[in-house]
Amino acid sequence: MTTEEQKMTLHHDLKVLETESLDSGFHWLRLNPPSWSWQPGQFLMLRPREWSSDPFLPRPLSIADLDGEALSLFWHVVGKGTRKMTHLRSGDRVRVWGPLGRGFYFEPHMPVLLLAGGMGLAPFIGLIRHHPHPENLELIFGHREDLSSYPLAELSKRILTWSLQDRTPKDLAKLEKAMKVKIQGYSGDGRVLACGPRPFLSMVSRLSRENGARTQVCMETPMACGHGVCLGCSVPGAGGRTYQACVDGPVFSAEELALDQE
Amino acid sequence: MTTEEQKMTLHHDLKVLETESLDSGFHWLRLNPPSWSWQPGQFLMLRPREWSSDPFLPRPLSIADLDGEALSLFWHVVGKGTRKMTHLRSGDRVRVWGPLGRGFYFEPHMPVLLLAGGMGLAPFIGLIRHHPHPENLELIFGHREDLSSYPLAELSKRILTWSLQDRTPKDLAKLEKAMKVKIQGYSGDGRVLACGPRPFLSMVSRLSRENGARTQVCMETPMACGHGVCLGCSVPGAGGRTYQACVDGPVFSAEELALDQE
Amino acid sequence: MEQTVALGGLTLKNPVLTASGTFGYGTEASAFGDVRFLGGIVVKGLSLEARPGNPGGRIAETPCGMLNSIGLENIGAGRFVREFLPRLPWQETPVVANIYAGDYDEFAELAAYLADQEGIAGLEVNISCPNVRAGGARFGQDPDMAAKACAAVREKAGDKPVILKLSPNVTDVTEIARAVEDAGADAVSLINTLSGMAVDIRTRRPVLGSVIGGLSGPAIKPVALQAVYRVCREVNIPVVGLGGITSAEDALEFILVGARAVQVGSASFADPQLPFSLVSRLEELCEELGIESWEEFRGRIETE
Amino acid sequence: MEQTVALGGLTLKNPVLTASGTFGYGTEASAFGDVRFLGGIVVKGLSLEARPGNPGGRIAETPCGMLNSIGLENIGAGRFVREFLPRLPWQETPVVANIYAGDYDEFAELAAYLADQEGIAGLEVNISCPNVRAGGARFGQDPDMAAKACAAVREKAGDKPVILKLSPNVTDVTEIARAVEDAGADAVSLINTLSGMAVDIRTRRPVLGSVIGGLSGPAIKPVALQAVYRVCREVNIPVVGLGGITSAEDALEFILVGARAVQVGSASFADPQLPFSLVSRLEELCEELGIESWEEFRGRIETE
Ligand SMILES: Cc1cc2nc3c(=O)[nH]c(=O)nc-3n(C[C@H](O)[C@H](O)[C@H](O)COP(=O)(O)OP(=O)(O)OC[C@H]3O[C@@H](n4cnc5c(N)ncnc54)[C@H](O)[C@@H]3O)c2cc1C
Ligand SMILES: Cc1cc2nc3c(=O)[nH]c(=O)nc-3n(C[C@H](O)[C@H](O)[C@H](O)COP(=O)(O)OP(=O)(O)OC[C@H]3O[C@@H](n4cnc5c(N)ncnc54)[C@H](O)[C@@H]3O)c2cc1C
Ligand SMILES: Cc1cc2nc3c(=O)[nH]c(=O)nc-3n(C[C@H](O)[C@H](O)[C@H](O)COP(=O)(O)O)c2cc1C
Ligand SMILES: Cc1cc2nc3c(=O)[nH]c(=O)nc-3n(C[C@H](O)[C@H](O)[C@H](O)COP(=O)(O)O)c2cc1C
Ligand code: FES
Ligand code: FES
Repeated sequence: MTTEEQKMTLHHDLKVLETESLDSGFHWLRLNPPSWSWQPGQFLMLRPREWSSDPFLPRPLSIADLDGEALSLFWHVVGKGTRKMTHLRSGDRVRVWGPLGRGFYFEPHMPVLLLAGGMGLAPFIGLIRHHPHPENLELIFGHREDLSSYPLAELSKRILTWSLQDRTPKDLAKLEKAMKVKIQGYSGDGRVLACGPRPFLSMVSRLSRENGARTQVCMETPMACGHGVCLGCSVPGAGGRTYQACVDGPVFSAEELALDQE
Repeated sequence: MTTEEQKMTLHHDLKVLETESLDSGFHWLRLNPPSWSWQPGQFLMLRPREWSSDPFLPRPLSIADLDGEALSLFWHVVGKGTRKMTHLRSGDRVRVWGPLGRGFYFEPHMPVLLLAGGMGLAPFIGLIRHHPHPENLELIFGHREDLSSYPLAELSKRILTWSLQDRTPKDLAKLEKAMKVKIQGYSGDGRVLACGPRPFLSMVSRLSRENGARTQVCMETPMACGHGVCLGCSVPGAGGRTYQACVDGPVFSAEELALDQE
Repeated sequence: MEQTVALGGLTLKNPVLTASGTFGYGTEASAFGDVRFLGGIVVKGLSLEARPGNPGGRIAETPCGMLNSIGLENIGAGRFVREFLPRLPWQETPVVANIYAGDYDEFAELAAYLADQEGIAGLEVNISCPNVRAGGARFGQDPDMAAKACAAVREKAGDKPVILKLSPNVTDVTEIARAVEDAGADAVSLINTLSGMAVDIRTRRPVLGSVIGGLSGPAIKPVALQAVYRVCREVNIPVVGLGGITSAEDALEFILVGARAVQVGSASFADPQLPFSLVSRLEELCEELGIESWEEFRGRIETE
Repeated sequence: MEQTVALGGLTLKNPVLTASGTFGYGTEASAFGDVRFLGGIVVKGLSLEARPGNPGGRIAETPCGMLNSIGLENIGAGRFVREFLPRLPWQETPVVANIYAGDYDEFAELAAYLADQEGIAGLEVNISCPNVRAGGARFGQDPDMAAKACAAVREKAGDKPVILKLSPNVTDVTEIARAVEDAGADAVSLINTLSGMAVDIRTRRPVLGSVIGGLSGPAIKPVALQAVYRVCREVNIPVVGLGGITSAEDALEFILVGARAVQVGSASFADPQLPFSLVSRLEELCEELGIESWEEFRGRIETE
C-alpha cells in the first residue's frame, strides 16, 4: 500500500445513517461504510468536529460491525464523550480513523469460545453475524444491565449463548464457574476470545493458564492517539515487557500479558 | 420583587420552537417565551448546556423580539459561539438569563429616529413591530451584507426606512450625510436611538453633539457575566468615568460617554 | 452529611465560597440565588483608594477558560464598607474582604481599617498584584516579600483570620506557602490566575489592553489541583482550593487532595446560579458517594 | 508566500514541526501524511539507555487538554538511530532529536553520540525532567543548572544546532532563557507541559500513576503565547513556539508574538492529519491575511 492509499483508508469523514438509543444509556451509531478490510477486535478513533476542544481527545471504539450497509458502533454512556456522541443525528458527519490495531486471530473451522463482559460484547457482534460457520461459535456473556440493552436476542439466533447476570459477588462466582467449565472444553484445538473489564480479563487469563487454553484478550486502556505515537496506552506484559495497546493490541494472547497476576 | 421572584424571572431553560438560517450567516432562533417585561435594547445571556466548557462564556444577544408567541433572537455568525448556536434545533433546550441591562428610553408619542448599523438592527425589530404609533418612527439602516439577510421588507411595511449600503469609504460618506440631515430633523422634541459597531456609534455621537440631538447609543462590548460582577465590560465615560455596559447600559445617553472623541 | 467546616477561626456552614472578582461586591447576583445559603463570600479585591482599572479590552475567551485584565478596578474599601457591607447578610454568611496594596504600609493600613468592621469576617490578601515600588516584581512570587506582606496584614488584623491568596506563577508554590505560614497566615487560598495572553492575528494586536492577563476557568483546574495537593502536604494551616471549579465533582476533587473549602470563580459567568446550586449538589453528591464526614474524606487521596 | 525559515543553522521549508512525544519516532503517522512536507520533526525524547516509563495510568483528559505521565519511556538513542532514523526522509526534512538525561555527563555523552549521526539535524534538550542526582530538582527550573546542561550539550554537539526546551513551571521563564542563551544555545523552544493533576473522587486515587503529570493542549495556549512573547523580547536567538496549537490561526499567533517556528503537539491526537494539513493551511492563511514575508509579520505585535 502506498502512503497515499493508506491515508485514504485510515482517515474519514463519514455520514451518520442512523442512530438508535436503547435503555440505560446504550446507543447504536450506523455510519456510511468505508471500504476497510477489518478483523473483529480492531477499533477506530472517533471525534466529531462539533466537539470544539472539549472533549479534547478522540474516543476509541470497537468496530462492532462493518459491511456494505453500514459501519456500526455500539456504546454505553460512561462520561462526557460517550454522552456527547448521543447528540449525533442522521445526516451529521463524524470524523473517524481506522481500522486500528491487531484484531482477534481465528480460522473459520476452529471451535471458538467467546467470553464477553458487558460492553466487551461489541467486537463480537460483527464476528458472530458474519462467521461462515456459526456452529463453531459459543458465547458466554456476563452483564450488569438488563439483557434487552444488548443485541443478544439477535445473536442467540445464530449461535449458542449463555447469559449470566453479574451484579453481586455471588453472581460473579457463578460466572467464574461457568467460564471455567467452558474454557476447559475449549482447551484442545479451540480458541478462547475475551473482551470485557480488566478484572474480567484477569479472571479469564487465570482460568486459561490453569486449564491450558489458548486465549486472546482485548485490552481497553485509555488512548490518546490510537496509532502508536503517544505511548499513553501501555499495558504490562509478561517478563517486565511493556506493550502499546493501540498497535501491539488491543488483542493480545493471554500469555503475552501478565494479567493473571493482577 | 422578592429575590425568589427575580430569580424565576431571570434564569430560564427555554425550549427552541424554531430556527431559521438565512444567507451569509444570519440566523433566527425562536424560543418558548418567558413572561418578562422588557425594553428594546435590553439583552440576555445565552449558553446552551451542550457547550461543555468550550466555548466557556455565555453570549450576549439583544432581545430582538418577545411577545406571547416567542422570544426571538437574531444573529450573525462571527466566531465559535455564534457558529455553535446554529446547531440548535427545535426541541432543544437552551439556558438564557435576562432581561439584562438598561434599554432605550422613549415615549410612544415622541418622534424617534432609529439608526442601525448592520446587526445593530436587532434591538429595533421588536420596537418597530410593537410600537403603538409606528408613524412616529423612522429608520436609517447602514448595512454591508445583502438587504435580504435582514427583516427589512417586513419592517418597511410598518415604518419609513432608508437603507444604505455601507461597504466603501464613499458609501460611508453618503451614510454620514444622510444621518446628519435626519439627526438635524430630530434635534427638537425627537429622540435618536442608535445601535451598531463602535465607529458607527462614534459618528452618531459626534453628529448628535454637533446638532444638539438627544441621542442614546447601545454599546456592544465583550461581556463575561452580564450582570455586574466581573467588571469586564467597562466603557469609558465622559469626564474620565468608567461605566459597566451590562448594568449601566448597554444603552447610554450619548453625552454620558466619550465616544465622539474616539 | 454535616457540611460545616472551620476555616482559620471562621465557621462556614458549608465549604462553598465565591471567588474574588467573580461575584462583585456580593449583592449583584441576588437574582440568581440567596447568599445566605453560601459558605461565605469573598468580594472583589479592595484597595485603600478607588481605582479605575485597566483601559482597553479586559476579557478574552480562551479554550475552556478566559483571560482578564480588570486591573483591580474597585470602588475603594471605604465605599464598600459604607455602601455594600450593610446590604450583605454578614450576620449569616461570612464576608471575606479580598485586599491588595502597593506596599507593606498600605497593606497594614487597609487591614487595620477593614478588620475593624464588624461585618468583615476575614481578610484574603491578594499577593499576585505587581508591587509598584519594587519595580514590577510581585509579592506573591518572592517568599520574603510574601511573608512581609502577610506579617503586615496579620499584625493589624486583630482577631480576624488572614488568608493569603497564592499565585501559581512560581517555580515552587509550596515555598511561598511555607513562608506565609511562618509569617502567621491563618490559611492560604490558591490558585489565583495563571499568566496568559491572547492576540488577534488580523489586527496584530493583543486582545487585552494590558497585553498579558490572568487565565482562569476549567482549563486551569489540573494546575490548581496539583498546587493545592502539594501545598496541603507542606503546611498545617487550612487551604482553600480554587481554579476552574464548575461542578460539585470538581469541588470534591479539591477537598480530596486536602482543601478545607473551595471557591467558585469564573464558572459562575457561564452559570450564575452555580455558587448556589453547588451547595445543594455537593450535599447530594456526598450522600451518593457515601462520604460520612469531611474529616473522613478530606485529603484522603491514596497515592500508593 | 515563501514559507522557508532559518532556525539556528537549519533551513526549514516551512515553520511547522511536530512536538516531541506526540509524533513517536517519526514513522508511525505515515498513514496520515507525508513527513517530507513538514518543516521538521522532533522525535520522542531519547535517553542513553532504553527506559520503561511510568507504570499505571499515563493519560487523563482534562478540559480542553490532557495530562500525561509517560515517564519518558523510550527505546534508547542507539535503537532509534539504528531502527528508525534510516527509515526517515532526513535528507528532505530535518529530524531533531529530543534528549534528556539525569546529569551533565550523560547529557554530554548523549549529545556526542547523536550529533555524530548524519541523519540528525539538531538536538532539542528537554530540561524539564527531574534531575535524579540533585534530588528531584529540575534542570529547567534553575538558571545555573539549565545553563550547565546547555553547555554540556553544546560542547559535544559539533556543528549541529542545540535547542533548549524550556519549562513554564518557573517564576520567570525569561531568566532561564537568558541563561541558556549565554550558555550557547542556538535556539529555545517553549513551552513544555505545565504541572497538573487529575483525581478520581470515586476511587479516591490520582488518575495518573505518577500522581502529577504534564498538562498540554488548547487549555495552555494562553500561557504558552505569553511565555513566547516575553522570551522573544529578551533573547536574540530564535524561539520555537508551542503549546495548544490546533490550527493555522494558532500557529500565526505564535509567530506574531515572535516565534520563528512552531510545533504541533497533542492536538495531533485529536486530528492526526493536523501537522500535515497545517502546512498548506498556513500558506493559504498568509495569503488571506496579506502577509508578504515572515520578516514582515514575525514579532510585529503592536502593543501600543
Ligand atoms: C480499543 C477500545 C475499544 C473500545 N470499544 C468500545 C465499544 O465498542 N463500546 C463502548 O461502549 N466502549 C468501548 N471502549 C471504551 C470507550 O472508549 C470508553 O467508554 C470511552 O472512551 C469513554 O469516554 P467518555 O468520554 O464517555 O468517558 P470519560 O470518563 O469522560 O473519558 C475520559 C477519558 O478517559 C478515557 N476512557 C474512559 N473510560 C475508558 C475506557 N473504559 N476505555 C478506554 N478509555 C476510557 C476516554 O477515552 C477519555 O480519554 C473501547 C475502548 C478501547 C480502548
Ligand atoms: C448587549 C449586546 C447585545 C448584542 N446583541 C446582538 C444581536 O442581537 N445579534 C448579534 O448578532 N450580535 C449581538 N451582539 C454581539 C454578539 O454578542 C457577538 O457577536 C458574539 O458574542 C460573538 O461570539 P462568537 O463566539 O461568535 O465570537 P468569538 O469571537 O469567538 O467570541 C469570543 C469572545 O468575544 C466576545 N465577542 C466577540 N465579538 C463580540 C461583539 N461584537 N460584541 C460583544 N462580544 C463579542 C464573545 O462574546 C466571546 O466572549 C451583542 C452584544 C452585546 C454586548
Ligand atoms: C474577572 C476576574 C476578576 C478577578 N479579580 C480578582 C481580584 O480582585 N482579586 C483576587 O484575588 N482574584 C481575582 N480573580 C481571580 C479569581 O478569584 C480566581 O482566583 C481565579 O479566577 C481562578 O479561579 P476560577 O478558575 O474558578 O475562575 C479574578 C478573576 C476573574 C476572572
Ligand atoms: C504524550 C506526550 C508526551 C510528551 N513527551 C515529551 C518528550 O518526550 N520530550 C519533550 O520535550 N516533551 C514532551 N512532551 C511535551 C510536548 O512536546 C509539548 O511541549 C507539550 O505537549 C505542549 O504542546 P501541546 O500543547 O501542543 O501538546 C510530551 C507531550 C505529550 C502530550
Ligand atoms: S494510544 Fe497513543 S501510543 Fe497507543
Ligand atoms: S459583563 Fe460582567 S460586569 Fe459587565
